[in-house]
Amino acid sequence: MTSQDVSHRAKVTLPKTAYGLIAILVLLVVASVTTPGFARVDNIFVVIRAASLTGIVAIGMSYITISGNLFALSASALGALLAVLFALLTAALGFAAGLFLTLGIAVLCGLAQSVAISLIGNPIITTLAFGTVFRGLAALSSGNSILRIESEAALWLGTARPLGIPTQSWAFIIAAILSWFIIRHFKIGREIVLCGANPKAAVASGLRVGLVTAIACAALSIGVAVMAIMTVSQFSQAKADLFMGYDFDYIAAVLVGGIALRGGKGTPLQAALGAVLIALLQNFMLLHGLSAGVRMTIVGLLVIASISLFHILQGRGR
Amino acid sequence: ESKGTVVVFVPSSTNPYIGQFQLGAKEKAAELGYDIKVIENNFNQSEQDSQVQQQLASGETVAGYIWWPFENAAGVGSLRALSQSGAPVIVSNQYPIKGTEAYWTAYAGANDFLSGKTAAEILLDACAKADAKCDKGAIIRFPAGVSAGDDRATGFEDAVKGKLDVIDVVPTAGFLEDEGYKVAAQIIPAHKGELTWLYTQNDSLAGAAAQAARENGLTPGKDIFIVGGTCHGDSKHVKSGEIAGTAIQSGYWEGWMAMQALGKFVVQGKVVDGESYLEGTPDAPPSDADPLYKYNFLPNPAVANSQAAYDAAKLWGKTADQLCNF
Amino acid sequence: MTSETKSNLARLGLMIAVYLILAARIPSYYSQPGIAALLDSAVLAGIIAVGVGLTMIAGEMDLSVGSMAAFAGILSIQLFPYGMVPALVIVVLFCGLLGALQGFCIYKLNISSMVFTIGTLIALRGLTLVASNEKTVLIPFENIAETDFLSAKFFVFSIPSATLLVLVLLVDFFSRRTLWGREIFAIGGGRGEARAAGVSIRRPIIVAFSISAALAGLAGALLSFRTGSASPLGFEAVLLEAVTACLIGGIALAGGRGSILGVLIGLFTIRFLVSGIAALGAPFWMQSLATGALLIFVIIAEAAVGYITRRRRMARALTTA
Amino acid sequence: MLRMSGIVKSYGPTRVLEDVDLAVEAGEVMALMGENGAGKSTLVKILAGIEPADGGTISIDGATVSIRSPGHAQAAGIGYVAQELSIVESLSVAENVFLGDETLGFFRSAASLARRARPYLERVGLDHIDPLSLAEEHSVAERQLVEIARLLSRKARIAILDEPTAALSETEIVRVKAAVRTLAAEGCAIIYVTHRMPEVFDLTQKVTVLRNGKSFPAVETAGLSIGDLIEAMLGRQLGQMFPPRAAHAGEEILRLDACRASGLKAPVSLSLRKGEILALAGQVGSGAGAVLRMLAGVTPIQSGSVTLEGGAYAPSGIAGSIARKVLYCSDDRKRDGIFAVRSVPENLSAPALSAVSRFGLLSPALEGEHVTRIARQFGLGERFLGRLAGNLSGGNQQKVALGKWIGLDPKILLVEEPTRGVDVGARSEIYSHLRKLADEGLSIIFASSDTQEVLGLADRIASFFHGELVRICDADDVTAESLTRDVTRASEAA
Ligand SMILES: Nc1ncnc2c1ncn2[C@@H]1O[C@H](COP(=O)(O)OP(=O)(O)OP(=O)(O)O)[C@@H](O)[C@H]1O
Ligand SMILES: Nc1ncnc2c1ncn2[C@@H]1O[C@H](COP(=O)(O)OP(=O)(O)OP(=O)(O)O)[C@@H](O)[C@H]1O
Ligand SMILES: [Mg+2]
Ligand SMILES: [Mg+2]
Repeated sequence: MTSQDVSHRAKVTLPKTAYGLIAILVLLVVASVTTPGFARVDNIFVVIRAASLTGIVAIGMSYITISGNLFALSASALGALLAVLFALLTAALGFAAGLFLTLGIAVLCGLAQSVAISLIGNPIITTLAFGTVFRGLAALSSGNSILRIESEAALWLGTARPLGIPTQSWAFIIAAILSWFIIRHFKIGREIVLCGANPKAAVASGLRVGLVTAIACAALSIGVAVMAIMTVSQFSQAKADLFMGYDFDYIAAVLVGGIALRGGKGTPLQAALGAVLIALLQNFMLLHGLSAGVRMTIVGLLVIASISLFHILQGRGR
Repeated sequence: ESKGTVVVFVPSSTNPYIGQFQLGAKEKAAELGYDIKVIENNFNQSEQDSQVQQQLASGETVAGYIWWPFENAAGVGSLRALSQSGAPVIVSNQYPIKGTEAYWTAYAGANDFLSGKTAAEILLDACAKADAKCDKGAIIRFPAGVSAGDDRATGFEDAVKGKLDVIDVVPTAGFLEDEGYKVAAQIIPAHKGELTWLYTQNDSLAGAAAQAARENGLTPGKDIFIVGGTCHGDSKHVKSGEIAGTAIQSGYWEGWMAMQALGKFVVQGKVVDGESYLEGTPDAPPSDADPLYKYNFLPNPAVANSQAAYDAAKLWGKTADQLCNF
Repeated sequence: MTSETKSNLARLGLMIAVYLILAARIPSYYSQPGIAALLDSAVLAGIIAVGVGLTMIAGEMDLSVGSMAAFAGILSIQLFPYGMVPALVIVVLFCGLLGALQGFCIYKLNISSMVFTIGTLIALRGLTLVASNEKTVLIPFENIAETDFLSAKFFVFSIPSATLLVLVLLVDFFSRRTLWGREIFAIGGGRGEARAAGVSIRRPIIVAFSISAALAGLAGALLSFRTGSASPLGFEAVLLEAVTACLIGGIALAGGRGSILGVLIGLFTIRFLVSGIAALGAPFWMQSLATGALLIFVIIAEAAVGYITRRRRMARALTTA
Repeated sequence: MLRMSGIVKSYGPTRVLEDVDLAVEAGEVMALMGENGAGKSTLVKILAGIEPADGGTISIDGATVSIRSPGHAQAAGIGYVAQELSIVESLSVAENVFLGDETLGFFRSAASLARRARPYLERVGLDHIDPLSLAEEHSVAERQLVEIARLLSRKARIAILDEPTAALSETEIVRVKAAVRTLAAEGCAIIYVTHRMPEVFDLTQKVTVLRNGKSFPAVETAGLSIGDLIEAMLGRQLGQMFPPRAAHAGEEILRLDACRASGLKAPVSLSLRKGEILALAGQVGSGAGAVLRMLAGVTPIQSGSVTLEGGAYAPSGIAGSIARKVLYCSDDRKRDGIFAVRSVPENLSAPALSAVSRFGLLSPALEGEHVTRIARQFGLGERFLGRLAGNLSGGNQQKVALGKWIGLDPKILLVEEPTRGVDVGARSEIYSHLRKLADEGLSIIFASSDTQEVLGLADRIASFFHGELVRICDADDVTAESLTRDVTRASEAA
């Protein structure tokens, strides 16, 4: 599916995360000079909060990408299903049970997809099909009504601000650091990277490719579950049409973060940075009162520009 | 004995409001003795257009159509095709576009201009009651390109002209809490000390905005007045007074009255020109014997923002709780 | 019989089975106007699927078609005062040009088109919103009758559905019997191999993307004229339907394999299914579940058949070795 | 006729070609030789328009031409057979013959292409093939011959063949040679890249040697000896290519009793002792590789039994064989031997992740130790450790592909084509490393179609033909002739 020739030219040595940071810095400077109220510390927290939930899913998505499985198109639908199930389970069994069962179901959904991906060999088609099924199941199990929960613990999870920082941002920061650490320092992380770099060589080296796909799918599912649970908790309710049309947001974050779609390269931190970068730009445009159309155009151009830039910097153009 | 089939075109029951609409239409149809068939398109106008084609091609004789276009203006072509079949067409939910009067029998449903106006009244009322000075504020809108959002904004702006200062009209990404929160959480801190009110077009967005306001140290109902104007889902923000108030916009009754309008037309055989705001009586639903007007509007009775007011609110024999929490 | 013919026959069988199962419960599936309506319902996704299918054969994928169609829709309605045919021609040419530009960037950057077109998908949608002033644009109602001829039926065909069928035949011929078409297959089947053999990479990529964009533009313009209006938010769901049609129709995601006629088969398979379930009055999630299940069924069947043929080939290689 | 002069080319900071000259006359076959990574393929790719040159001129018949794309090259009359297969599997054989040929007109039908392709297919001995069948239905060797047919169809004035025979067996090589001779006889100028010495002396009139990106003036083949040639390529004399054999071998470690697997037509029985190097000699498709794949758990053992150190051995999949310390290195390192986009250390520790981690966490200290040990054992210099594996030369890539297994303390190493596409210098290093490992007690089985390699490296030789084991002998009892006879029994029978 990729159009690159397999060529190995000299790489620019600066880590790609550095470009993300530089881009964020440049945008910050430009924005703070031109936008009153932008450079305030609390606005930075606002931006991180805005990036949090998308970012958490993007971090999960980066596992899929790095493991060589391109991307999944089922994240938003799975989010709706998990939100509905979390609400149902919490209403019936209480918050703790709801939380753990939802995470468990998320992992199961991830595993089911990974088995299908391993059998069929194509993550995009597989998740496309699973996405329609998940959305259907979400509608079915919600009975087309708004599901409300009443749980102090859930409300805390959704609205508390330990040390003045929203739980969502905490979750985002922890997820980013944790998943970076896993990819970098865990054995399974190395396996994910290697399987993405060359699945056939991974098999020949006795690496557990099936397990890697399963972990990657589970990581995405857990990210999606966190997003779903936090959203439901924040507003104490769930609906089957949650997160409609969000899939490209997650993928855009991964791409803006500069993770190569071919797999085997990049870290989840880049996806997190990508999400922050997009949120930063959105915030900047929102504060400038740009219309929705203009905002969307600019985000699209940002995606194009950043992927092109990463690409050219690596000397892969023609 | 069935009096025939009524075909209802709606976006998708994945949206609970539309689920309620279907329920209302179904119950009224059963009462009137019609069969009902609901065709859903999952928020996709071209799909709905081809469903209309398919339906017309089936050659089925139907008692009438209820038409809820996903994209109001984009659905005009299909509306016209339905009208050419000869069966009565009741348009619902999406206020018909000027110039299309020939394509439909009657409109029976909510009035988004009215909804905006009611919201404005609730807001002005709340400001007056609290003796607070409301001037600058913002409208947090439905996604760009959604006509209901345009209509509500127009209704609201007309009603507050000269009284409030609208500084910002910001489209969200959607209709739901999380999408509203994302916008409100960025707008409110950026305009801190400046915003005195927010109109969010529905209560889902309003609840999210109230949360964002609180997180920014503003007390909704004191430092900032927030109104959504259509009760929807979570009533806790209304009952607690965080939202300045709400109005009952019932999907159930909208579907019900669309079906009633069709029944009226079949029985009465005529449409009276002009508009009719159906009376928002607490107990009895409007009679089937009332005349059918070209425009029949669902009442939007306002509900004050207290537990007591909420518990007392009723429309046509159903409580606010039944109508808003689905 | 080649394996490709066999697989196309199997797909045809699947399509007929879906048709018959639903026809048993929906009388209009047998009637002339019913079939005409089914054909009509396939126009949008069909025209777009032909273009997307071509990019998939080239080993790429144009994700921007939905936004492109919406953009074309707005543009064509805005150009309506100049006459429908000129508007259509201008829009299709303009979209084709945009597509060629997109193809050129993808070639020049040597970048994955799925990455690149996610960017253009977002940017074009934004541009569409800007161009439409974030409002649905309409043909004046006094002129709406001028577009009636697009809905008129000749036997079971309308002008749009006839256009779809003609386009399928044309593009199928183009892809099978011309140098440029074969180049698209070649670079999809093996990019590096084709290049080493002297096949230009630039031309087929630009051709595939400009056809895909031009067809998306055509679909958007035709449909908008037929309904007399265009919404800046329209055509969002068409990409998934088009890609699903291609996949069910046997176009390999890896590129190089499949046929445009197969796309037509895949397209009608889902149209029969989705229209049928909607016509039965079932809620939306049933359509969703059924489409997902069909897609999973087809890909699993494909994987199984692929496995068996590989085994056979290996066995044959052993006996002839 | 063709003259390339002062050709310069860099990939990023690495200079691959500096000031290279090359000239070929019509009707002449010119061998282009050099170690792996000398820049041969890069040079011919520039000529074929695949890669742009950074400097230098190319002239044909005295006129300077500019070649910026494969299309330009074709227009200039240059035909090219790439080192890697350039056959599109999903297209028909006929289309592959005419792939990239724009002279046939805009409209084309499958039938007419097939008709036109047939004569060319016949010339390379593929008359039994249906031109309408898909390329993927044919063997690698047949596909390689289709490429030669393409070259013939181009009516090229200058033909480039980059290691065309690397994947072919003797009979097919004969056909390629015949085709090359015909082309030359027709007045075509031919550049022939190869690592196979016999072909050079058999086929070519001149040899141009590349070393470290620099070219040496062409010399007449007739006046050359193998020793001279090797010296020119390496810039030094190659002392002893093969290390001395083992003095003695230990007890039996592995035994196959009447084993069958996919790729084998008759049951195979053989045994292996500790510290022994066993060669499975055979041409492509002989079944030599099939035995290795069976032992590696890639293909299941269909019947018979395998005994490893006295216990039963029936690996289920590759992980099963790795668990028993029976390790397999395939013949296609790009495909499944290395992780091209990851660094050399990451490649070397890939199969040993468990050994270099504690409680699921990678230990940098353990990993570093592991990597340096292998690098030392396999002669991989410090400077390679910072690089991506894909940026190494073929020989070093092969060292990485082989070396990554050493860290696992293997009992048996299975190597398929240990030095395919590896230059003489690296080759001799790899041989001595393998021998050293064997002397330390490792048992090695390798499959190879290179007679010299089999004779030089192995203690014992099992020859294979058409999926059957022909015989097993001590290496001392085998000569080049007897081995060639064993592995090509068909030509005798026919
Ligand atoms: N696309 C590329 N990017 C970076 N370096 C490259 C690329 N292609 C080749 N190289 C490097 O250029 C050098 C010359 O490679 P080339 O393929 O020309 O060698 P060769 O003489 O053909 O070797 P072999 O005998 O293995 O085919 C090698 O060091 C190789 O690693
Ligand atoms: N990975 C594999 N799994 C199953 N069968 C295979 C595999 N690779 C090759 N085969 C089959 O085994 C047969 C012999 O394979 P191949 O042509 O590679 O010869 P070989 O035994 O490897 O000989 P050599 O490597 O010595 O040339 C072929 O018919 C092929 O279909
Ligand atoms: Mg080479
Ligand atoms: Mg082999």
